[in-house]
Amino acid sequence: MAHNYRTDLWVDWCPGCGDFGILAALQQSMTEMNKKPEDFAIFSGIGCSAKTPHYINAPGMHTLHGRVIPFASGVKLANPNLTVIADGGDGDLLSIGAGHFVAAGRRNVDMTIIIHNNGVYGLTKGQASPTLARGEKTKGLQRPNILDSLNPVALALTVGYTFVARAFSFDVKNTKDIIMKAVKHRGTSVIDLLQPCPTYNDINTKEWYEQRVYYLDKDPSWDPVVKEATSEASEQKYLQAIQKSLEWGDKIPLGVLYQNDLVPSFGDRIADHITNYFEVPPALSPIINSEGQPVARMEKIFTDRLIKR
Amino acid sequence: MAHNYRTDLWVDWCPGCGDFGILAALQQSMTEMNKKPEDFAIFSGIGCSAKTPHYINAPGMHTLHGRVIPFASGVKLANPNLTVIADGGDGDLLSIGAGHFVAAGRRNVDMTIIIHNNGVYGLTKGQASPTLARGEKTKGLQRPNILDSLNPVALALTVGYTFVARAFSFDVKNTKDIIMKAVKHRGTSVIDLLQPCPTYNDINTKEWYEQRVYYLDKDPSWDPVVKEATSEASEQKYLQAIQKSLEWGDKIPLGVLYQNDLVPSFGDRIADHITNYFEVPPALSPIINSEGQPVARMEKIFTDRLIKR
Amino acid sequence: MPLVDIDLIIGGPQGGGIDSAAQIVIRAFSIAGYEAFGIREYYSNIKGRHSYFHVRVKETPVRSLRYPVDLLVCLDAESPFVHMEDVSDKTIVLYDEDLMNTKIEQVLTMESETKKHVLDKLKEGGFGTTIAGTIDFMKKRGAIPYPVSFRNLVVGALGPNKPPARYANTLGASLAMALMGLPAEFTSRGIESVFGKKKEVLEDNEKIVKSGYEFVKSHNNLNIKELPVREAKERYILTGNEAIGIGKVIGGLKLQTYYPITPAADESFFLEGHDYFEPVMGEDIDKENEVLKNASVVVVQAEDEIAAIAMAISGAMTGTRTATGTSGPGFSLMAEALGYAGINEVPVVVTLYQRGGPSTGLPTRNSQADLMFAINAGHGEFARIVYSSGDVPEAIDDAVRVFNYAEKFQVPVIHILDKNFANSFFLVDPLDYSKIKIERWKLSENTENFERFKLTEDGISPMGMFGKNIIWLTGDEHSELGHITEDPETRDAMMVKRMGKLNTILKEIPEDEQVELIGDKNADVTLLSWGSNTGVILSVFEKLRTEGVKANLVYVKLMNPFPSKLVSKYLSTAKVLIDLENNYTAQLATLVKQNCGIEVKNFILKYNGRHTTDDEVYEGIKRVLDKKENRVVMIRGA
Amino acid sequence: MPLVDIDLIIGGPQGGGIDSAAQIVIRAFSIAGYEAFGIREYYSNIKGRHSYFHVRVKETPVRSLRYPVDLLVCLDAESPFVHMEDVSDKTIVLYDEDLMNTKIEQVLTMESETKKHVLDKLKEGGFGTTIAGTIDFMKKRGAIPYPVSFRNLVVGALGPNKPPARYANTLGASLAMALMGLPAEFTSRGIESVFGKKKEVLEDNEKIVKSGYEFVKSHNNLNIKELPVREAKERYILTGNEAIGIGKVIGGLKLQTYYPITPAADESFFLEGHDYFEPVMGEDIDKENEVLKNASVVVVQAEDEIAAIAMAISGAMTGTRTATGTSGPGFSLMAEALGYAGINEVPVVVTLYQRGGPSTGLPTRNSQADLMFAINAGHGEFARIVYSSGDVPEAIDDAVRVFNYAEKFQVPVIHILDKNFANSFFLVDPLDYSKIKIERWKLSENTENFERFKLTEDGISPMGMFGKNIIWLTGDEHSELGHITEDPETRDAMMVKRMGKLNTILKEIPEDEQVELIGDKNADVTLLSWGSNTGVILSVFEKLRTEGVKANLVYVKLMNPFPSKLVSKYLSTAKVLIDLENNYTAQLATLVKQNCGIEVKNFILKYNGRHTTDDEVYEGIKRVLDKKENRVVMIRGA
Ligand SMILES: Cc1ncc(C[n+]2csc(CCOP(=O)(O)OP(=O)(O)O)c2C)c(N)n1
Ligand SMILES: Cc1ncc(C[n+]2csc(CCOP(=O)(O)OP(=O)(O)O)c2C)c(N)n1
Ligand code: SF4
Ligand code: SF4
Ligand SMILES: [Mg+2]
Ligand SMILES: [Mg+2]
Repeated sequence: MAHNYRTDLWVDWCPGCGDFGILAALQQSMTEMNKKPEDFAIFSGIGCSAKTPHYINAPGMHTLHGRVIPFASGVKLANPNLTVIADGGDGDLLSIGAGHFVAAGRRNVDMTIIIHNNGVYGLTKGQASPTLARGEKTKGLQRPNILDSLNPVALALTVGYTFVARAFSFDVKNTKDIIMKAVKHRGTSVIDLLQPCPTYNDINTKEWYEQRVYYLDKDPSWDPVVKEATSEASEQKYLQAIQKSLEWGDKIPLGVLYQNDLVPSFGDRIADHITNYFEVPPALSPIINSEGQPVARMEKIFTDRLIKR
Repeated sequence: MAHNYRTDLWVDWCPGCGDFGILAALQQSMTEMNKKPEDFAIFSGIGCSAKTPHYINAPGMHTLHGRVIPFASGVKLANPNLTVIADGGDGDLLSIGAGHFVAAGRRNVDMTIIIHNNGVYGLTKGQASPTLARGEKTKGLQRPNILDSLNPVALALTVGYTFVARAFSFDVKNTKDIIMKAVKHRGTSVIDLLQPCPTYNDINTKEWYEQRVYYLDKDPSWDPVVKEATSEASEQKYLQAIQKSLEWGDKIPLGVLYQNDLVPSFGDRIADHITNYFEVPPALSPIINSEGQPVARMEKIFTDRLIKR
Repeated sequence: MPLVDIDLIIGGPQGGGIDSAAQIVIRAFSIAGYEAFGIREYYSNIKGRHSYFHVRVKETPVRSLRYPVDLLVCLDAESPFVHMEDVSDKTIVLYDEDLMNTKIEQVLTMESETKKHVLDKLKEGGFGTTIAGTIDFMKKRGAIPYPVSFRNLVVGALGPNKPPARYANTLGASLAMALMGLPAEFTSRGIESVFGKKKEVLEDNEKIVKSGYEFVKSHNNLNIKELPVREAKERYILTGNEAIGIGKVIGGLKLQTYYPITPAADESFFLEGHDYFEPVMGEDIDKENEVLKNASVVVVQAEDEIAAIAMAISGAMTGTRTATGTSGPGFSLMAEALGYAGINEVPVVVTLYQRGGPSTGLPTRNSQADLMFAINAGHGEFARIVYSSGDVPEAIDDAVRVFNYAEKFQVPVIHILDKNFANSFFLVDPLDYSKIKIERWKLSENTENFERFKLTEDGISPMGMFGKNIIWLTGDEHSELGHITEDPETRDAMMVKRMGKLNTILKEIPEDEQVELIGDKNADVTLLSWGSNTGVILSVFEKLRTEGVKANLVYVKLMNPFPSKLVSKYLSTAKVLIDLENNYTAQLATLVKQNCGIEVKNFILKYNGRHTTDDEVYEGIKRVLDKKENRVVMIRGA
Repeated sequence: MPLVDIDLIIGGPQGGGIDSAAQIVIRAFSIAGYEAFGIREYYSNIKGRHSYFHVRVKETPVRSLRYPVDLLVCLDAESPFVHMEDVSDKTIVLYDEDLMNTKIEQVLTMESETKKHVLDKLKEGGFGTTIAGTIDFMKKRGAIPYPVSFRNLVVGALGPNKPPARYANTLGASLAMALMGLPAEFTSRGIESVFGKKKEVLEDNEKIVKSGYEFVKSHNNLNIKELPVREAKERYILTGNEAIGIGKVIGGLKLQTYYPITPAADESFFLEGHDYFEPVMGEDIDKENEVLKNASVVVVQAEDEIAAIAMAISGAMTGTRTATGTSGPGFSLMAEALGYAGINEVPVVVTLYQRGGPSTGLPTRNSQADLMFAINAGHGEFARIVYSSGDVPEAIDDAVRVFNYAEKFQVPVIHILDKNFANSFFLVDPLDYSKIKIERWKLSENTENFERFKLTEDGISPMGMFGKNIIWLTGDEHSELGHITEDPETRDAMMVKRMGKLNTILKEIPEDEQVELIGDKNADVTLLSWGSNTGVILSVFEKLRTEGVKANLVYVKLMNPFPSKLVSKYLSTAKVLIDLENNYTAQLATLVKQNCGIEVKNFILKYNGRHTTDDEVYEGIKRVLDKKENRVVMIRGA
């Protein structure tokens, strides 16, 4: 039987939590990817969503609040052979971690970021997260939210993510498909994953979303993929996606909003200079010879610091 | 004679630095605003640009790298009567401080942010800043920049800034005018201030910009101002501005790209709940009575914690 | 011996209303004229994992807890397993008989490590691995099982349409109170005090109370005596979080910034719920400006802790009393800005609630392991005050004090607290305002070239403010005006000025605000401690005294600058000196050694994250005194 | 007495090529067979403010500097003012005669505080307040003015079309070298060694050298003797930054992350310039995989320091040797992640270059004030190593060692250095690789349920890696598998496991890698110190010995866990014990008191940000010994 990527821990999310669907979709996609568990590295920040790696039977790193992106990037940089997926809460990625979220767009490390978008800070008991609209008063709040909401899709597009999609956690099958596409993309892919939090967010509920979501690819004319490595081509798709990202009301689009496979990933950029970066990545470079001595030699590397007689 | 807002310190920027123009424009705008020096609070982060407050004869705070926005916000929150201007480097605001830059869009505190956009980290000797395009190799770099550039205008628009403009530091007069408009705007205004760094950025030089910049308001049909408090109205102007923000090549637009005066500032939002916030802001609230005792009284405030007999 | 001294634990699933149950108990007893104290223990989880409330009720003031408990109320299947060692002779164990046959494997919420430990103990004693087995286990220890069908009782009271689980907490509380002998009337009033006067809620709960009391009456094989009703006073029920919030407001807080984190954020949430109020002012101010009556506290949720402290720091430079509150991870992020406040001599208060570390650690559990970090946080050297509080009544005063210190000495103050304190429930009397003083900086003339950093004898310069003076601040070394300078002589002078304030602080803060020597001057054993353990230690002292052992406590509040002379004086006469803290490395003892050169040789430590109790402190002291153990690790608590 | 022992200062505007001038001097002397050492001092500014290089040349190894200097080369108008006290009898003061009448007020680059101090001194002595006045001031101290018209010389050499300012540095260096008596040939070779063989540059500079030497020849009123040429070896000229970079690469660094900050970032820039190389490997590996020859170092500029350390930590969990480098402000931001590395037992190296604090402080100046912070950074308690290096040859070895420690003990290591070290230029011999060992974790089988945090006797678990094992990491307290647990017994066991490693570390690291006792066993005076002051102290010891005073140095390298026993042993026999550090609070002495219970009573401290020199250390020791002063503050340096 295929590896089902489940651990035997009790999943301690509230009944009805949207995170269950994300977990299932992730596990299914990993199974379908047909890799060894050791080929994966699953990351998370801190929050309800951040417990995800513990529930997945593959190498996992539950990191610090807001820091999931740099932690995930570090492993990928050191070992580009691994398939890296980073799960973050919306507070985690878009509030305390927003700086890294922005920086990731500039790097385009080949990995997938999943935003568990529930509109609240789950694990600290329901404060507004950056995706909650101003004026809304969810259960945990003393009064209506005073901050404007961020549009994660528009933000991701604007800071340079090369693959931007949206999914809905209660549609496990389609979510799984979107995850597979995102992981396949070479570069940083991000999924705005709508994840109802029945405990604290009584506005953006499962039902609320179910009445609104639709899949973009139902419309055959929808084409989010950049076909040419020109700024015109990417800008046109960017503007199309930005426009789509504003659709948030009676209708909420799901699916791939933007995809540009023509931007070199960070690894590719490193390999431009360090040409064998992929063959001998940092994690696989020998540093010690058979005598226990270092393999690197000052005389070969730092010649410009030598004062010749 | 009007206050000229100059201190008697030697301005220690390199000859030809674009920061001189920004300083002059700031000083002139402050003079024209006709306020008392004490009505201002000028902030900066860390970098070459961050020395600005010391050169302005008005209350100033040279803060920490990346943190100019929260420091500036804190003073405005405590004393909304002050006119707050925050100067930051592009590294400061868009790399280490990008998280705060994003958050500021959600708050809309009534203040003005000036991005000293020079494409480099000046004070640490010329590394690429987030606005330098990928593939470009400025003087200070060992090899071409490996990171994609951020578009500060598009970013500001996308995270909710209610006033977004661009100016060019060598055009002091127009820059001054734009600063005045930005300061007048009630809410967070941001100016992407193109600031050549002759020492480290030999690509985006004064001459390079001079050949490209033009003012949007030369075209009488250009109208960046949102007229109605509807999402359609603001979205239309947002999309227009985003599209304009992509113009970066032979032509670089200057002036106001987006302005929405209809979004309540953070202070206004606080005053929705604390109705006399502007009349008795934190800094002006009495906390002590004539006997040296506190004025706040537990029995009046925390009644819900009282167990009645 | 007091007539009444009851310890009880109410355990149930997180999100199952354990909190309210405990509040009902405490409020009901308060209304009946008793004293009570409680602590909440819970997982870092929103729903489902085991949480419990440990409460003690006495006629005399109480601020500690003990094991074994007198009453164990099990509202879920996990409670009997994890608390089975918390009972002994005569402990009444109230549990749901419908769950009797639940096997330990079926208790999904339980962590596998805990399961293993419980299983080992059950098997070792030859007990079954179901709840029935745990009941046997407890019976063997002398406990008295008290089975109830929660379902039957709720259905009996409210009919079949109300979900029994929702009423488990009030039912549990009612049964508990009935078993303790509190007249039903007080239980009802306790419930009303907690839930307010919403009609439907009250009616339902009234029925629950009734059915609980009736059940106990009809199953009274325990010979329960009704407790006497005592004279009651108006009391506030406050947690540590709330006490700090109240103290801050009274002390003049006007801007609180925070980023959510357990266990600090409850203070800010509490403030958000009480941010708009009418202060009482001297007549003259009242007349002068009517509008001032409505001054309020602005509470801001920032994007992260760095922003929170940055806002608080700059806000303070407008002359506003500002503060931020956080716990370990957030405090770690504040290290850089703290140094900025230090070099700029900014009067800002950082309230630091310690929780189990390192890193995310045990986010909802207790610890006192951030002391050395608080004192040393931030690169470079600058003056700061680190001040500790241990219980609620003290904390209200201290929250005012730390603002006074911050402003008088113009230094950042870290008010260091811990999770046990934050999540303790205390009953406190109304305040005596005549004892509370607000002290601020000396005001100064606004001169042409205002020297915010004027070099003065005591290191304290005129306070300059945004909106009032032309001042400059910079994180760089600076001149008296506040401009950057790298001039070596100025640098040296500024270092001396800033660091010299540490002496000024030690000189000016009254001794009894620095360290307290509590108990017999001429003691057989001296405890050295800080923070939330005081109550427990003093409670144990009472017991020791009955045994003829005289004890005293050197209770340190000012942690930095360290009151070396005073502490040395107090410690120098100690016969047997024991350091008691909730950490691994005995950080206060480290400070004592570092500052006083006195080496503490005996330690009673606890770092499993659970609250310290009388029994283990007593046992610890005995092991040091009698068995000459020098490092006792306390391990109680589920 | 050595024949040659020359101290010189070359001062000029930042951006004016002071660096190259100093490099020319050092390289030229090295080629001529001499030893040299230098330190760079500069403002936090890009262009215009005063910077200078202090260099010493000897025949024997040199690693310290002294005042007064023998030669002061003033390339700008500020130099004569700020260095006028750095001279004495026979100091040659080379300056631009065209600036003679420049008034101090006209020197815009000078900070007003410094101006004031200089003015006071000039006026006090009755001197004019122009450069001419400073020359008089220096003459009074016995200095020999050596006026030159830079403009005339450059124009004379290169014609009127080349900007004189651009050649001030090579001209200054040439004149200096001529005045020191170094044959012109070596100056030329020094210039070639610095600027490379670009034809135009070489030709111009050759003319400059010539005109410099000719000028000195024609103005030789100083009776200059030509220095003998000595036998030269191949040497590397390395700064501290570079030595660390080289040590890391040799030690197997494969991923370095950083965010730019002075004075740390020069290391990363250096690595970026040397990131692609061919290692030399054992024959077998060579054959196995030809491509491995081109292994390289990936250097990543992160968006901030938090990202930098996060990447380094996670990267280390792939089995890669990773490191990040930073200074105070960046290190403050890393406090939280450090705790994460601690609880997850991650072998990551953080290179911490101390600079003047607190806060932004003196960003380009020296300090040793982050020691207590490095040891205590991060909330909660966890095992870490803090290791110090003081000079370049040592640093290369130590950079390898710290990786070994990190991996063997699975702890984060903070390699603590300072700005003086970072910006010193040393001449070092080629390495002896047979003395360099790389030690890693014990490899372990990949089992089904891989217990990354297995409880073991010595606290060290099998190292699990991404890409190889199924492991989990979390900042929460965790089970042996790495899953979150709040089980109290597991918590206690994990605390013991992690903290217990501190003992393992003290046991396994060889004593001489922990602390060195240098000098006479039976000394009259014992110095306690660390970091970049070693060279100065040992140099002063030579002088003291000539005076019959025997001294020794307890040089501490392992700062955490603190080698208490060893240090106690070394200190216990001290007759007069003096702590010497570059901070205000004597942090190493604090550590000694805290850990050894030994109170140091005498201090020689410096915190003005400038490098420590022989003369002031000598004077400090004398003041302690002879005048019984117990706190001497060193204040030298412009
Ligand atoms: C530095 C830091 N600050 C604050 C916290 C407290 N904290 C834990 S979870 C959380 C918010 C979680 O919200 P989100 O990221 O949206 O995740 P969710 O729980 O909604 O999945 C916070 C603020 C922390 N662990 N670390
Ligand atoms: C936390 C922290 N990290 C790094 C630095 C070092 N630093 C000083 S200035 C600077 C960059 C400045 O670049 P930018 O913000 O673009 O300003 P500019 O100098 O170009 O005006 C950095 C990284 C610092 N001071 N603090
Ligand atoms: S609080 Fe919300 S996000 Fe967290 S587990 Fe419960 S339902 Fe899910
Ligand atoms: S380095 Fe660049 S930004 Fe900085 S002062 Fe010089 S020219 Fe201006
Ligand atoms: Mg969330
Ligand atoms: Mg810049």
